[in-house]
Amino acid sequence: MSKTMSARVLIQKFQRPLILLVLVVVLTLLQPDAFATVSNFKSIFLAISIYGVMVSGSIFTILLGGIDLAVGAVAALSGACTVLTIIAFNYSDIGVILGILAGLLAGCFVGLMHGVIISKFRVPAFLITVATMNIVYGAAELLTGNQTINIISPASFTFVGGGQLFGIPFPIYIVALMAFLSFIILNMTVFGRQVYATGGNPVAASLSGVPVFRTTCAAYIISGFTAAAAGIVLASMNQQAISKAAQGYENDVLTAIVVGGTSLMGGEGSIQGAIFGALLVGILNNGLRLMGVSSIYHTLVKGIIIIIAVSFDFYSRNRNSGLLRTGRLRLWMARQVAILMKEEKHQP
Amino acid sequence: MNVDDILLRAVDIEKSFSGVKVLKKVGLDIRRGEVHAVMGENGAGKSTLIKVLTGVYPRDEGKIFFNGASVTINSRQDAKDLGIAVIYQELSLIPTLTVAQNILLGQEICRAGILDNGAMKLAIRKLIETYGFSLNPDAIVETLSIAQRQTVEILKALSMQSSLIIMDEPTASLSVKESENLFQTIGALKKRGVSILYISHRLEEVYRLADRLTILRDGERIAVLSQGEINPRDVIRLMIGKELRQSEHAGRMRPSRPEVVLRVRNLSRRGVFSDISFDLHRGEVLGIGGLVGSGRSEILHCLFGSDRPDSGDILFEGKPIRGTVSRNIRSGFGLVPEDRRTQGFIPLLSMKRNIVLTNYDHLVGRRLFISGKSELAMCRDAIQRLDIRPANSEIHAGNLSGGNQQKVVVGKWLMRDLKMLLIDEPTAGIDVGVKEDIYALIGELAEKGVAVILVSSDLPELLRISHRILVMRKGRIFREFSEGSVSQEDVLKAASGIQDREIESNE
Amino acid sequence: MRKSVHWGIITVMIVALALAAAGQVSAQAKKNPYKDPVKIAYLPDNIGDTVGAAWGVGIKREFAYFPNITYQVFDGKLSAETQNQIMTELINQKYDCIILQAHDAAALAASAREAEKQGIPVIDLNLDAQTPHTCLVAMVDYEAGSLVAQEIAKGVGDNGNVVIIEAPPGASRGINVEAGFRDTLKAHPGVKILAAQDGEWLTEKGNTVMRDFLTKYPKINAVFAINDAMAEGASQAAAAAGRKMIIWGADGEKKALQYIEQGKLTGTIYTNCYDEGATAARMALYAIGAEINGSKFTKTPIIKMAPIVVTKDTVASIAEKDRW
Amino acid sequence: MRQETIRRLFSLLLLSILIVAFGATSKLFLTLPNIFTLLREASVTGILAVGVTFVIITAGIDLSTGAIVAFVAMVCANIFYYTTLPVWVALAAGLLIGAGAGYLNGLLVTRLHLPDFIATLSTQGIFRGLALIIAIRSSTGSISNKVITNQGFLLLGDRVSVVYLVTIAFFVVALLGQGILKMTPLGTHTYAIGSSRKSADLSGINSDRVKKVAFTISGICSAVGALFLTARMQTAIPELGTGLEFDVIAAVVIGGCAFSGGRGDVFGSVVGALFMAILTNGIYKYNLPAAFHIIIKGCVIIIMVIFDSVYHRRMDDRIRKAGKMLDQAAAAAEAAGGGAGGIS
Repeated sequence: MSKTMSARVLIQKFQRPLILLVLVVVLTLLQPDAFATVSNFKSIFLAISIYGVMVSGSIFTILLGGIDLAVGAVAALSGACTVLTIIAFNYSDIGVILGILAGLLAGCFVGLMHGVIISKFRVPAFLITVATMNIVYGAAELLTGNQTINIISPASFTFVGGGQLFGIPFPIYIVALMAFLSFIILNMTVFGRQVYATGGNPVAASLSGVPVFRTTCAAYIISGFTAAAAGIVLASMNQQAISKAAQGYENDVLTAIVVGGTSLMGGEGSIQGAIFGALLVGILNNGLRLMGVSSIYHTLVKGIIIIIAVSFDFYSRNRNSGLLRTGRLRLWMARQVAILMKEEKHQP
Repeated sequence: MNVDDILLRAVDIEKSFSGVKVLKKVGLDIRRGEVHAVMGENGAGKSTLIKVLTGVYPRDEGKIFFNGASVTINSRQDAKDLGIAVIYQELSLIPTLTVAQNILLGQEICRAGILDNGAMKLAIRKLIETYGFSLNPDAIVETLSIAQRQTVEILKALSMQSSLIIMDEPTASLSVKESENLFQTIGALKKRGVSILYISHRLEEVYRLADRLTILRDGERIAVLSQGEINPRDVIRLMIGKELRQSEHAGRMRPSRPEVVLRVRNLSRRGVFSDISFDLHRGEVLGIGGLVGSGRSEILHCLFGSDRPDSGDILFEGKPIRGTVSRNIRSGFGLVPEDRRTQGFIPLLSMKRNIVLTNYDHLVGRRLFISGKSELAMCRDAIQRLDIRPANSEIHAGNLSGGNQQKVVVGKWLMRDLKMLLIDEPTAGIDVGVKEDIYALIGELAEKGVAVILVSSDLPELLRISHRILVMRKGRIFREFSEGSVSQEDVLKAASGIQDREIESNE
Repeated sequence: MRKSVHWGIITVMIVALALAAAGQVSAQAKKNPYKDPVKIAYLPDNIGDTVGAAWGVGIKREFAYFPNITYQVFDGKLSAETQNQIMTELINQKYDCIILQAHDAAALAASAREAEKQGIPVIDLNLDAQTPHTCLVAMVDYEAGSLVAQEIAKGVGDNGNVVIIEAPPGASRGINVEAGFRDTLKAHPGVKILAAQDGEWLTEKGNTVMRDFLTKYPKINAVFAINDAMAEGASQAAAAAGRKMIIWGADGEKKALQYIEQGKLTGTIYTNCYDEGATAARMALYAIGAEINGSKFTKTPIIKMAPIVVTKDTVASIAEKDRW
Repeated sequence: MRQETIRRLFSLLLLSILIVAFGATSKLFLTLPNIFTLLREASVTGILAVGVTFVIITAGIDLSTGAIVAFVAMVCANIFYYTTLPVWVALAAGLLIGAGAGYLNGLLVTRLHLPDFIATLSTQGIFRGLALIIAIRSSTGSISNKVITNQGFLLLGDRVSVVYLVTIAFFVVALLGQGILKMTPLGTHTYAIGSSRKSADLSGINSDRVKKVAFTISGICSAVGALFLTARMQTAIPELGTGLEFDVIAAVVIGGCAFSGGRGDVFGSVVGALFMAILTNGIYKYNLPAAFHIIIKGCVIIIMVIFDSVYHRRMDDRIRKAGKMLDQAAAAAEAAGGGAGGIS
């Protein structure tokens, strides 16, 4: 029995890669020449890189049971800050460094504001971040004067979003780095543990000595930071700063995170899942384009495939976690009871 | 009472889950108008039996007769239609609705699809008056005390013309006084011919209330005792199959070591408690008794730093503390809060992460990363020391049984260098075996020099493990018992405001 | 009972406000736009858009000569509903003229008609509202597509594969430009359109779409992106893949011109957006002064901005001050 | 007074402050036409908010409302463009499709056990995709939106003397919604499953059914909103209502519904929708750069939300304290009167 259980556990554990694999196989069969190529995968990763970077930070706020809808706005603001600073420093390399710092700082500042307001006044994060989204976009508009600011040089800046290293576009390194850092922080540091704990039960966490205020602030700052990083990559990739850049990216970010199995109630989810979500959407978009499906069908097909993938994912994961209430719950309870009884029998 | 007047008879009920038999030919007879208790350790099959009777689980074998007729109960609705109501341990009320809405939930009175508020109000008034409860039908449930909510539950059952009410651990979160009210209600129900199936871990309640008692062990019916035969010692023996050392009826207060760990002076928090002063010594278990709402738990929260007092001083080892929770934890405080599920642990996290949560300062120190190995080692240590079952460190804390959840909550404090443990209702809703474990643990800690403050509504428990008892009333320390023998009656009297001798808190 | 109290309160509030406000309606007087105080609003589809911003600059420059003009910019937020709301607002505020870039021709028709009926001239930019109104100042769209088609056909020698990076489905200008392109290519049967996908007007999406085209089709001779931003993205993608091809955009924004100078883009259809904005502004002043009533028109007068086909050879002819 | 009542009055007070502030600083704000314009702007969001209120009270979320608006609008446009069917057919078809779309959301949530967020996010894509697919096309196959000329239908966008029909519809829908919520068993059940799903199940409530009904109501409200919006714009475009769902949710949340469910009501959402409309409308009255429109809007929302939260926390505290004291007093009185019977 334990052997079959572990096999099932194994399948469960690799549920999401399995879904991706199925999708990849299907698309490979449909597009044998185009889909399963190295360059295509580079394209897919590049396509998800901007919101992939955002996802790496945004997931902290979702795990806390909050939400950050201002990521797109922060990206626009930080892009503008960076580009304007570089121009102010006459396109010098020092300007690039200072510009990037300025952009990141702007993102962190917005994040700090979010964290302080949300945890000090215990107000719904949804409303606050929608409001700051307005404010930050407004700030970006003021900063750019609503003009498109082009920045074709210096090369050190355009490399960030447009360059290649060892044949791989640079943004892919950035998204990989961010996701990796996020993974490390979430899984291997005390702060990561505290994020999960606070999201799972803020009262219990605070009574266990978790500094809830600090954790919340840090999570929103991280979200602001990655949004700013994404904004800088975007500005560099497009070689311009626009006041309305990254509009609607918050939707992509949320979709990726939620499709990746992270609960909006907080406390449950993982960065691997979120990257899975981003990849799922990325591969779908790519596949639809490769098959030449007209763009008017994209949203429809994507909607349907997300329903299928997620319900499959939820179904097989929740089979054993009691989230399904009907017949499956009884099965699950039966199994739990059996395990409990066995454990007790084994006691001396 | 007519012996043949059987309301519900279950014969040879069998139930197995994936091949494991949980109920083995269990029988149960409930007479009309009797209080029938069912006892058994966790896993003995009590809840499964109830779930079979109420249609949550289908039974594999056996028959159920209700009012003499053979019935099939395949869904909760079937049970409801027969007049079987269940009052669950975790109350099944809707917190944001009013008392009236809750009572009539699912059976609203309508006229042409529109709620007939007048008729509903009338019905509820009548119901409340019939049983003599004091409840405002328009009150929102979340503003009520737990005892009042339970009353609402009972009313809900009665509104459905139930002839059998199943009560699962009804007194788990009630104070003594509130339990007393409940018992009176039960008495009233009994007089009106309603049968009650009563499940509890508290022996003295069963001893007092039950007309008959069925004891289950390992899915089998071990014995059915009638009132005269119920005797705590026998019951425990039958339940666990071995003799258990009986706690003394009265507690003997013990002198404590001279070394003062915690000095509390004139601590006040507006509207909650005022002018609290006491000393706590090394290795002492200080019990705090009193009614729920008398400010006991709030004192613990102020000491722990999660609430702020309005005035007063707290000196820990001679130095004033006014710190945050995390600072207090670092200086050796621990808190086992009253409400496990909402304050004690994080249901979605694994047992391991729950246990380690408070101890990262020890585990990680100045390093950047957590070592998974040391986490696991700590968790294994806790599992072993506390005998947590199942011994699987990855299981979600929310999926453990109540007793084991409590062990996890206590366990996370044991893993560190504890100097003071604040423990609030440690054994609410926990079965006898785990209770004993927790008592032993508290004793062990005190032995080692940890100062313990214990808040409890369970008088025998309070008397048994406390070295000294403070009784709170209306937010003040009403009495202190620091020497000699103290009986439950003494504490109860103090909690109710009756005093034969006023004792100032010493100094 | 309490519920009715709440509803009562709100009703009373509304009625009170209504009464307080009654009788404040005043009649409109004739105005000299060059002397009297006039209020003119500019309502682009999206305030952050490069083209819209350039028009804004053109309009502002023009109005800067007249201190009597109050010039106010509103943001359509890429939404026809928002534009309609703001149009109602502008009509209520009795603006003297509205310069509008309609999100959708049909969706803004009702609002434009209403404004004209109230005597407020509506000058449309680029996209006509489907109702007769004072004036439309537009870049060429169908013709632009047509011009690009001819250039591409010439560039590939009437024989080759083309891909299109489209505007979002439903966007009128995108549809018109693409229609012009496709229609003209029909005369060049050797040039095959391989695929068309939505690039959402954005550089980064243009890049993504182009990468997928490059993956799918080993032989692409030319790319047509409906705007310059997407063309720039396509150029980046082609460069990253190390493939050479003809890439055309449309609009002629500053960066596209730089790209053409650097050889990253083949060409674009340049329109002087500063000039277009200024033209609209002048038309606005004219309409106010002449008391033109567009609601009486049966057809909207159209001013088309002259398209300039820009390639590496001709790009120098666009003066720095005209680059937007 | 009950706490809820106080809260209600408080939010009306905040609304009044906003009105007074705008009215005092702008001559244009408190004019009759502007007030009715303002109500008109609040109406479509408000109608949608009534439906979403139901969903949010069940602890759900509906992100598909904007897309349902587009789909329903597009269906009506198709009917008017391709057929000469009477107006009521188009209206009925629109409402039916709205209801069906909502029901589909409900099915996905209850049958496939998808979280509301994902289910409605996916259907958002599906409905918007359908709107795109059925969009009216020119002979070359490209989308070309047509102006609707059916005068009967366009009446919906018109007004009776000064009051816009959509405003009347808004108040009717709101009254109906509030009625369903407060005066029918369904309303009580909606609160029940949102507040505590498990308890509701234990009370024999078919939560799946309630959930489906809530989504269906939301779908119908979206359809009603779509009809009025289409009549006002006199056309349907496939991108109609993009992002509308966020405005609607914001209105509902500002109105006092909690995402955790079981709280709030339609009245609050009406106030929320009015608040948002007044804010947007009021800011337009000042000759500020467009950037300040959104900056001020954001700031006012933040201030209002913080103010609301701080105030209510204080109120809650006071009420809890008062309640606790009462409890104690009662317990003490009982104990003193009844004497202390020992347990054993």
